[in-house]
Amino acid sequence: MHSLISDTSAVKFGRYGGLFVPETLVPPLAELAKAYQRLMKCEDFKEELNLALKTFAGRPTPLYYARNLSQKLGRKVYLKREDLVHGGAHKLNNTLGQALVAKKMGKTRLIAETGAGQHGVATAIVGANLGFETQVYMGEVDIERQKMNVYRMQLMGAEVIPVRSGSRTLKDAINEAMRDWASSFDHTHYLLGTAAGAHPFPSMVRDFQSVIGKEARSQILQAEGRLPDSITACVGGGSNAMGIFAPFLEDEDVRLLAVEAGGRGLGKTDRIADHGASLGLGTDGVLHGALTKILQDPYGQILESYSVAAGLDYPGVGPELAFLAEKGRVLTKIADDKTAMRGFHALSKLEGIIPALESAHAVGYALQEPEALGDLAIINISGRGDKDLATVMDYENL
Amino acid sequence: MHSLISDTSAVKFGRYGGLFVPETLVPPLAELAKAYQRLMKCEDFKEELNLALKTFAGRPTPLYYARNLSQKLGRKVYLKREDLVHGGAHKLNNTLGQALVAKKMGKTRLIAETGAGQHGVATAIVGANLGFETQVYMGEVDIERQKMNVYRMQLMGAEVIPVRSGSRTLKDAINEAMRDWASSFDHTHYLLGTAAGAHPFPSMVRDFQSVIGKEARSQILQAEGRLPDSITACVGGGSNAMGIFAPFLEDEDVRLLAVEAGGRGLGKTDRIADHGASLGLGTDGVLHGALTKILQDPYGQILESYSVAAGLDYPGVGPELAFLAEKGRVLTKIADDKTAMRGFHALSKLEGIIPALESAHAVGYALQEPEALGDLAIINISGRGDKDLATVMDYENL
Amino acid sequence: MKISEAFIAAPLLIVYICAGDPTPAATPDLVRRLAAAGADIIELGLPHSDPIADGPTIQAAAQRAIAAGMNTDVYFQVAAEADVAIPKVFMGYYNMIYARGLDRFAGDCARSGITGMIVPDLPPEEAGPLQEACAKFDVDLIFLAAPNTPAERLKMIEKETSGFLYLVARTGVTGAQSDILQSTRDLIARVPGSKPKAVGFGISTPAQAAEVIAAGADAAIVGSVCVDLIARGEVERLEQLIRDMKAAVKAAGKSKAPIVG
Amino acid sequence: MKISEAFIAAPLLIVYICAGDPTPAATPDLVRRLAAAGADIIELGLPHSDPIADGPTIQAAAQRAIAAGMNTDVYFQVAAEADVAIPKVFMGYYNMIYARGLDRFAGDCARSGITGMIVPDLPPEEAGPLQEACAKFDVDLIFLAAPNTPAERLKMIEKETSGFLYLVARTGVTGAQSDILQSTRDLIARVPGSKPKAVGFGISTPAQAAEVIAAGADAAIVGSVCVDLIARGEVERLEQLIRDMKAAVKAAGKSKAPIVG
Ligand SMILES: Cc1ncc(COP(=O)(O)O)c(C=O)c1O
Ligand SMILES: Cc1ncc(COP(=O)(O)O)c(C=O)c1O
Repeated sequence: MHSLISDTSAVKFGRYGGLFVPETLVPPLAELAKAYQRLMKCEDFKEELNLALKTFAGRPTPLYYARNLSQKLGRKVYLKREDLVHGGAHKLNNTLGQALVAKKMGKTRLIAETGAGQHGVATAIVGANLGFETQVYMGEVDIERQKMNVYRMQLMGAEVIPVRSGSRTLKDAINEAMRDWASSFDHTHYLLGTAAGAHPFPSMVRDFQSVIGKEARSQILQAEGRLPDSITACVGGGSNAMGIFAPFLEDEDVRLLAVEAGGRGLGKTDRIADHGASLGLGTDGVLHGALTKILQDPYGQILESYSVAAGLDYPGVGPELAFLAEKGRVLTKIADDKTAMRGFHALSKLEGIIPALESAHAVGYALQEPEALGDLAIINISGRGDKDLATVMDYENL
Repeated sequence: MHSLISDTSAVKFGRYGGLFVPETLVPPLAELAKAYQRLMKCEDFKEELNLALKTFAGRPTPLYYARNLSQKLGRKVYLKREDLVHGGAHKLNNTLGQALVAKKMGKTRLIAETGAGQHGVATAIVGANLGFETQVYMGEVDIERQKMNVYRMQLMGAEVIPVRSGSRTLKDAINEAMRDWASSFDHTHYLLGTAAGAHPFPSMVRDFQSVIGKEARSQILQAEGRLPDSITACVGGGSNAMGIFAPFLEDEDVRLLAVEAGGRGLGKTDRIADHGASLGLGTDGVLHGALTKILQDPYGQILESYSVAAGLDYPGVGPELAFLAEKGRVLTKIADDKTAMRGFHALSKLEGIIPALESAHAVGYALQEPEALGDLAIINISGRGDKDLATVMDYENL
Repeated sequence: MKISEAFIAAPLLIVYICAGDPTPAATPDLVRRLAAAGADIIELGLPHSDPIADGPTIQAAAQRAIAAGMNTDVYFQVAAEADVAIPKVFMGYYNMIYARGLDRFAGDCARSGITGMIVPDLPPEEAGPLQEACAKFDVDLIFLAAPNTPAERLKMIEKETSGFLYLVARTGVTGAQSDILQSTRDLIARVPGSKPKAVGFGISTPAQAAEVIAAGADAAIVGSVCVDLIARGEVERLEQLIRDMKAAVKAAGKSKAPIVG
Repeated sequence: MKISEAFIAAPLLIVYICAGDPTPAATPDLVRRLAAAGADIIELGLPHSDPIADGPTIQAAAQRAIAAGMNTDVYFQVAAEADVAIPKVFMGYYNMIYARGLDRFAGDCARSGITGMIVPDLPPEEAGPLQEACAKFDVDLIFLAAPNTPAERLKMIEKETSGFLYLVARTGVTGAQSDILQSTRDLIARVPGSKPKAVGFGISTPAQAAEVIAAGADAAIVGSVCVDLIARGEVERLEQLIRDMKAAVKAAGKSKAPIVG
């Protein structure tokens, strides 16, 4: 079969991944994959990206020895400080990389989906910085609950387009962005925000995010002279987790803990799951272009997910994580809303670091099952919590 | 005359500075000055501070070549990215330094004043991280307009104490903190947030903040092979300005531009100035322990100041800046609310960096008088604008 | 009826509706009325929660149908009940098929009289397993090609498709549009091989249908406009539209030699 | 009257009020009534916007006075009008003096019958210029010492002060408190030299006044409680309090030899 995708081995992770998209999207995805593979071998491109990561995004981010948290957990805990990245989360690592690729491909417009607004903000940042026209699809419901992030995007010149279809949240924003791209690809890059979706997104996003893990690896070696016993990261679509896990995949002794959103409980109704734990509780299916673990009803209709952390509120997950979880290389864990809140407060009080509610899931899990971390642990603090203050206030007034 | 202050040369900058405080505060200030001078010579202390600056605060911050802004201004402009420091502003450089000093002095409690809440947040951060009991004085009026920062402090375990005296803003919060310290000094450190106040605060805060200028100096030399023609910084009390200026003071060819808040105009009524330009429009007087430039009525009553940027809304300024401005080494400039708003929007749209409204004054000035910058300029972006979104929305709905 | 049999009478008019919209009970009768009005093939859409290839009209129909109780079990009941003499073709997203199991799904198609499947999010690269399942039950798996499909790939798709080749009239999603683009004509002209070519996405008037036939297509596919008229309860106007389009297609076909599929 | 003359009759009662509270017009008469009730020295506070050494009671008085029109010009008029036979002492913050000019301020003091100045935010280190100005107009510049003032420094302050030495009864700000601390007694005992010692900050009852005198002080200073009574309009109760305190001071003084300043 003649396919546009040359490096077909990279398309799948075991049975997961792939390219389940309308025909119209196959050529742009193939073009993207090719450009990306070419550029990643190009020294000039890598240098340009590294300069931007360093002087614009603020990399490397520190690996911080959390003295008080360590004491509380009875083991050494380091925090990878993605909360210090420009924009407030790891998201910029990926948007910078993709936007530079898009620039080299001659695209003049960026589109993106966003839920909580973090990826939208990170896209608006690179859009402004690199001179793209930028439009961000965002569910009407999310626009209502994330006004400040909407305003941030607008301040940076991005247009936020309300999505009124489906559940009017992240999943539908992705649908809408894919629909846009199906007719705009010749001048537009679709800047997907997580390590999910059709090839080459899962590989590309993982690669751009793996700067997290590369830094963490050399930082922990420098600080401790050895690799950690465990790395804990929260999982929405999987970009911060894959970013920090990837450079440790071969190190079989490093336990990789992927913490998903347990939401308000593990139940579900006809249309809505009470959580976002697609890796742990989902089943095989196709969503947004990839075969992966998803939350669905017995007929294959996608369920709405739920989490107090908007960034974990997604009924799918990246295919590589699905593969690694099935292989047992990545261990799937769940932290519910309450556990996340505990993590949120604990890190704020103990260390003076207010984590994003997403990252707070990783911290909450660590507080709940410290033994799982081993003696020397890294927790990925994927973002800062400023965006979540109103949410936490609301949650606690309930 | 036998004085507790041994190094009296450091107490004054020309005729400015000094120690105009109640007798009760003289011994604790002297103790602080001594401890500080001793510690700054101690390698262990410096190492501990540097480690915290690196792994906790996220230093060094980048010096970023702002391509689009440069193009717009017709000259090379670099931005010093203090917006990337943990907490969102340069304030942490100082609070980390002082809190470590306090720790070594055996203090167990921190008190601080705050206006917009940035210094309060930076104090709460170090309070949590280093295990202090922390109380932050904040004017009732400011508490009302900065709810999110109040909540951030509380999340990190600090108590925010409403100040109901005077104008119920920053100036009164400082008064209240000084009153507290007058009876609590034996276990409490007063963590002043800017390079103002009585000796040793102006020198100590400058020294802790001068990491900004030291980094910027070696960064610009590395990037451009020469020193800049100018450095522009906003001035509230003067800590970010002194921090970036100090390492360049001997470099006579580097123009140092101090941008103050022009507020809604340069007028004043009986009790209230319409601006915060104490350096440019103030007169000699004593406020909060130092002789400096202040805004006052003919009898010496302190005026309330005004700026859309809460961090510049202060009727005094650090004594060293008063001295340097009088000597002509620092040039005093004014950007009003509108100019700051222009700077705020321009940097957001051009570079994808939303600056603090304080920093936006420096940017706005640069847009207004680009020739003053020379061919190669550094602008200090003292903080990020997330805290200001509601303010800007309000301002623009007027 | 097998699709190939229908194409003996090409040019054809293919009509899409969303099963279950407005209610599952209404669908069989609708199918019969459309067949009676002149539809040569019926595409029966299985509604999905996340129809990424569809525009607002069909998305809305899917939401209504799901709310009205449509699911895969009901779909096959309804399809079976819609006993018409023309081919019935399944149209729907891969996850619905995957969730039921490929063999079971293809078997259910065959049992309910469906002789072809269109899966808009399943390019040939990913279609191997479903091709096998379809082969077992003698169901055609119809692939899509688009204006931006390059030549080599177009050849591959034409080779892989069975029943007919679905030419997407434009990049983007389903939905009515005002004119037939040059790129559509180019696409029709570019297709190698001899399989029947049906053009869809954006055809909503008799003139447009005639235009694609005149340009060399063997069938015109009409969808969103039908869904729209059903949503407004204007079934009689829909029947009239189908009659008009059928006439236009036939007239346009007079100028060409018929193709035997 | 010079302060030193008053101290011939030590132990003394020194009474603080805030000039202009409740109104500037009321102040001269208040001063007279306090003198009549037994005050040996009047401290007349000049209200400041930012009184960092003062607690809530005196802060509030200052705000009321400023709102009522008190300023430095009015202050000296009022002070001059308050023609009493006891010493009047200025109390206020350095910036108010600095703004007027040191010489002019000291001259205005002298002209309005003020013979001493207490400037709570002016330690001896910063006081050189004002000492010079005061010397020109024969006005005493009174320094403060506190419980946390170390021995060497206490010696220096005692040497620098003129008129008397103001001993701050406790660390912290002005305001009534419930008992006289051991540290106050220690401070009184620690002071070297022979200048009169007056204890202030927190004295509000006759018993407390007597206590500091018994502990060796030459004067007790009462402030916040007076301000408080004035704020409540209870001037007669204030007069009674002054009478009672004066009696307590005198009684406590019987047990000691008088000090000649
Ligand atoms: C701070 C933060 N962490 C984590 C996530 C989850 O995404 P991912 O799993 O791709 O890292 C998000 C998504 O918005 C986020 O904002
Ligand atoms: C971001 C930022 N910049 C500047 C200032 C002004 O203070 P300074 O003049 O001490 O730098 C503040 C004060 O809160 C601030 O938050």
